[in-house]
Amino acid sequence: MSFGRFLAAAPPGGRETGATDVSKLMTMKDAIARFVRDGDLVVMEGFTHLIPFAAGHEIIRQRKRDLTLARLTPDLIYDQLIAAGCARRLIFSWAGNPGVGPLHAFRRAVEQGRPRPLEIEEYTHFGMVLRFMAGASNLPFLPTRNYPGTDLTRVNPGFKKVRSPYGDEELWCVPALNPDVTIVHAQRADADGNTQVWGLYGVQKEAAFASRRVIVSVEEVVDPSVIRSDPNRTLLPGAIVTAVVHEPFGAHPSFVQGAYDRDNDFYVGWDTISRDEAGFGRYLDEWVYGLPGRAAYIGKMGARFEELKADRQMCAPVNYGF
Amino acid sequence: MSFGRFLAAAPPGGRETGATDVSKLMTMKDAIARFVRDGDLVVMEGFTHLIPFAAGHEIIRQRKRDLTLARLTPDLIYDQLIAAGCARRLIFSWAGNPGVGPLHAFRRAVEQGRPRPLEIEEYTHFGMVLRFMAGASNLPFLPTRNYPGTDLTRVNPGFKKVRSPYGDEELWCVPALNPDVTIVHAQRADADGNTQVWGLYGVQKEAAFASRRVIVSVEEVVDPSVIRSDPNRTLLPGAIVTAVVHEPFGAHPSFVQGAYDRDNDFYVGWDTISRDEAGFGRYLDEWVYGLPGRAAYIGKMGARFEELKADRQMCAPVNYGF
Amino acid sequence: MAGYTTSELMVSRAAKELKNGDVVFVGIGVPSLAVNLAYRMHAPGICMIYESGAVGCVPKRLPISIGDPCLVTGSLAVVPMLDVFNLYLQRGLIDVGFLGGAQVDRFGNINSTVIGDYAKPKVRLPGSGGACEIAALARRVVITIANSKRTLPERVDFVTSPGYLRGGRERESLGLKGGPELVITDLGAYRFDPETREMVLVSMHPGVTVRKIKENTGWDVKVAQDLTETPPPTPEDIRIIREELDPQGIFLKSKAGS
Amino acid sequence: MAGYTTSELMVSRAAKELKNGDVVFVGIGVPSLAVNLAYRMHAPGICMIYESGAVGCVPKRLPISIGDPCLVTGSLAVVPMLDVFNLYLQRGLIDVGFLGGAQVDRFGNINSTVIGDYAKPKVRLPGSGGACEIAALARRVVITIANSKRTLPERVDFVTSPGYLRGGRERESLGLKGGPELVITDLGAYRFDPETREMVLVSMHPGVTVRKIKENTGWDVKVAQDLTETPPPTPEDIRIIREELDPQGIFLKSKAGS
Repeated sequence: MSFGRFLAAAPPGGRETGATDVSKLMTMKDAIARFVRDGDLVVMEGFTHLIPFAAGHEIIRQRKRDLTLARLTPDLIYDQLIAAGCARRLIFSWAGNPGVGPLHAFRRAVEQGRPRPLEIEEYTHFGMVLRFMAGASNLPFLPTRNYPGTDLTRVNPGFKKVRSPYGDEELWCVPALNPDVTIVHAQRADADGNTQVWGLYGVQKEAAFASRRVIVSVEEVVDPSVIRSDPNRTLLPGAIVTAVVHEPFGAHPSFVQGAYDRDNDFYVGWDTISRDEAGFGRYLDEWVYGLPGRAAYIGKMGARFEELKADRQMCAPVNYGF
Repeated sequence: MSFGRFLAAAPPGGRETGATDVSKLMTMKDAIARFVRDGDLVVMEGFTHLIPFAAGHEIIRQRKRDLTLARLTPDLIYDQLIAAGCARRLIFSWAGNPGVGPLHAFRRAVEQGRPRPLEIEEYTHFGMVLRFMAGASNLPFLPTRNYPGTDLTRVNPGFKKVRSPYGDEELWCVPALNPDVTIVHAQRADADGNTQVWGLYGVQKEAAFASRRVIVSVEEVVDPSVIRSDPNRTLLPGAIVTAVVHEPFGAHPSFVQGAYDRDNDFYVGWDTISRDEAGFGRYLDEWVYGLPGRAAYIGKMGARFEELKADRQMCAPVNYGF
Repeated sequence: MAGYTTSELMVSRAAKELKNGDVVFVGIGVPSLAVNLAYRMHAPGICMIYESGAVGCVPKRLPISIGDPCLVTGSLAVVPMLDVFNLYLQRGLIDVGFLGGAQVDRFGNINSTVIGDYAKPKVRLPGSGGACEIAALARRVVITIANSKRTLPERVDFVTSPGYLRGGRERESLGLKGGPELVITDLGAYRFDPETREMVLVSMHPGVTVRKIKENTGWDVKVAQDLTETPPPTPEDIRIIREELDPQGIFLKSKAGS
Repeated sequence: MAGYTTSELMVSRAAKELKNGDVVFVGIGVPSLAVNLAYRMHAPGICMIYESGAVGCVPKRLPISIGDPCLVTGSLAVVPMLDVFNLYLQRGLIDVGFLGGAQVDRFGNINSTVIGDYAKPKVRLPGSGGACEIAALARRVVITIANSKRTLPERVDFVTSPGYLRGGRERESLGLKGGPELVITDLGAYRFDPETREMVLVSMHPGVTVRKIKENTGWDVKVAQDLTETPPPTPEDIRIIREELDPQGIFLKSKAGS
């Protein structure tokens, strides 16, 4: 059940998966080494929830370069990638430390070109969602009633108008976005990448379907029978997933509904850490370059993870019988 | 939590709900009497699954007239409405008795104008889904890569072309469809109409959001705490629901995942019943006009419902704690 | 004759067209039996998708409609129809779509809308359903239909689902990829000439003659130089169809299904 | 001063703007506190929606971001962001959206993108997020911002989120409905003239003078004939804010939030 054969050859909506007879289950190190390439258009999605930080750290560790990073909210994950010099270009809609303040590395790159200049391509949340949806639907664009009067359409030539063939209305459109690779974190998947998510959905489904390659990291790798017990819960079919990484706590400092809470102290503390390049460098040395992977990161965090663990509040189960 | 106030005034995408201080919970008789009007554009959705037959029978019983009926697969439910003389126009994409053969009342109306002529407006499944989605998104149209070469675009002026502002491509478009009333059946809802569905989703969500009024009939009315225990399961928010009807077995002869199986003998038998107008008339007299409502229908079916009851196959529950 | 029915032969032939790993848009009847046969024989990695939204189905009984509850129970995913069409079909994820119809013509165009004029039809058929988009957007299309002058006319009365239109490069020129690859009838199997895009007879079922084919086709159909006999279903094919897939003989007795 | 802070006054004033039954697009900080205060006081039928996809939230703690897990647990629905924007916001289901920004101008346009030139900004701000679409597509918009010549210039450096643009009928002529209805600052509250669409001071907070307002506004702001004093928060308002909504004083101590 792999689309590798034909999709590898189909630009720009193409899609690649690993060889069909090899397991998709691999380490984060292998997944990033094999499926994220210098110069790629990379999307790491998750709106507040399920942000794939472990994958972001591995990209930094492997010193990937010249990436175009796309994401609604660059958040700390892209701030770190920008500070580490991985990014050449950023496609986004809201660049801040949510609930705390600005993203300092982002601002240094845009305002001062440090550590390297960062090209920006700016939409809005709705615009980014529609760009992913257009890409996922193999359409060149999607229209919206949004955008009359905003200066965003003046500074970004990506916005274009279309006249409705059903009357005189003109609508603004956004162009499809088809990433080379999309990385998402989820509660659980089976070894083939059939992936289930609950809580906030964000735009992970649309970004993944729009993408040539998809890496999924999960809190738990489960038997297919767990997935099959609740098929409406499946967000991504294994058919579009290239690699599956078992990475518990892979979303810290963001959260995973039902597993662990957001580490808000980390978000608040980040404002100080990231305020100057030296502080940023020390963080990366200690927590990214200085560690081999997520397991070591968890060990180093120590008891903190215990404090973040979620309470138990189970849903009412439903009957799928016939 | 009602959109009634402003939406009643907003054509063509407007929306009406009942008075905000009156319960939405009512009998099918009241819901159809109050919210389905002669001449309305009515949608009763549910793709094979969850077809709102109890509501269809009540519309026949109340002798609503001049309806425009829209639905991907008219199925037996619209065949009955057509035979009963309720319909003036049909918007659809596949008119057959699934797995059995043709819809005889539909064919009589189209081929011979009996019991009255039926105007038809014909799309495809994808086109109907996009029409509802455009309506639900308050857009005049949506584009697709479908339709080059088909004669459907030649006979239906509803299809129009748009040139992509991102390159030279021309794409076919379908126009938004905004029903006066959409009726769906579901496994469960709370008294405010927060409605949960599992199994096949069809296009109920898109049709309901596109609609001015929404009637939901359910197998079970539950406490809001059941809905709130699994918010990802909610297909429709109470905010867009006008009326909630408790109507167990309201989808027979179609099925409800986890509750009862499709009554295939009925579908097969229908081919004989509906083959001539006399047979059809006898069916309507005995099972629709001759009964006051669904409870009587269930009583008359007798042991048949026991045979159709679903086996138990519960999903693995998930944790929503934090 | 020979221990198998024509329907079983068609199912067996269609199953052979499926590769392991194919993502298949499944219909009811011959397609459903063919996909399930392939899944049990040579293609355990096949992924069944139904336009009703069920993905990765493992039906425990023969589905009696494309929205049968047995397609949901134990499937890998159930998705809204909007996703089926946008994210799977239009995105290019469907390898094989099965289609039938009332008429198929010389260039693989399919009619399931009307016999006669659209405004005043002699026979009103069910219409496209999802057929038009499957024909337009799946990578390969396999067609099953009866072999007669009525069902295989030179030109369909109405193009519901585009094949190669009037042949040659016309389909491509309109931006459509893929197209019909194989037509299986009760008499033989046909493929499409890579240049002219015309249907060509490539195999005849056991006992059928070219003359019988020509008498039952609406134009002077071309015959492949390497014309073969359609291989009959193996005993194992027949056993699986009769004992596992359709023990009640529902589809193999009837002609219905969609 | 008088037993309440300016932030508490702003929260209380914003809460009064909400009607029972309103469907409100909630942000973090003042908007979140205001909606939760209204919900506990006079509007138990209010429906909170967050752009993260949580609908009908009943947060058990003060949400620290618009995607806080406490918004999910026990909510009525959680939907994809595509649905939030298409089916709720663009469809016209959102009564009230709260917005802030770095600058708000005379006609209610909001800048949260850059100070200075876009290509060479003096200060790069976070950008629109969902603000542009809320400003364009919600029925009513309530703005909260500090009152200074820097934050209330005559014309914003960049229109991130459209208000009445250059006033008069310009917003309408572009097909946009709704628009900003109320601006709440640390000094007073403003509404928009129905003809010119210019911001007009309608109430001053206790102790504030017209002169202070004029000294801290970037243009010669008009004053309503029936100018009033903003009603201070009631003791019950203050109790709820301090004891129930923000017991740790997270937002009322800081200026952050989005």
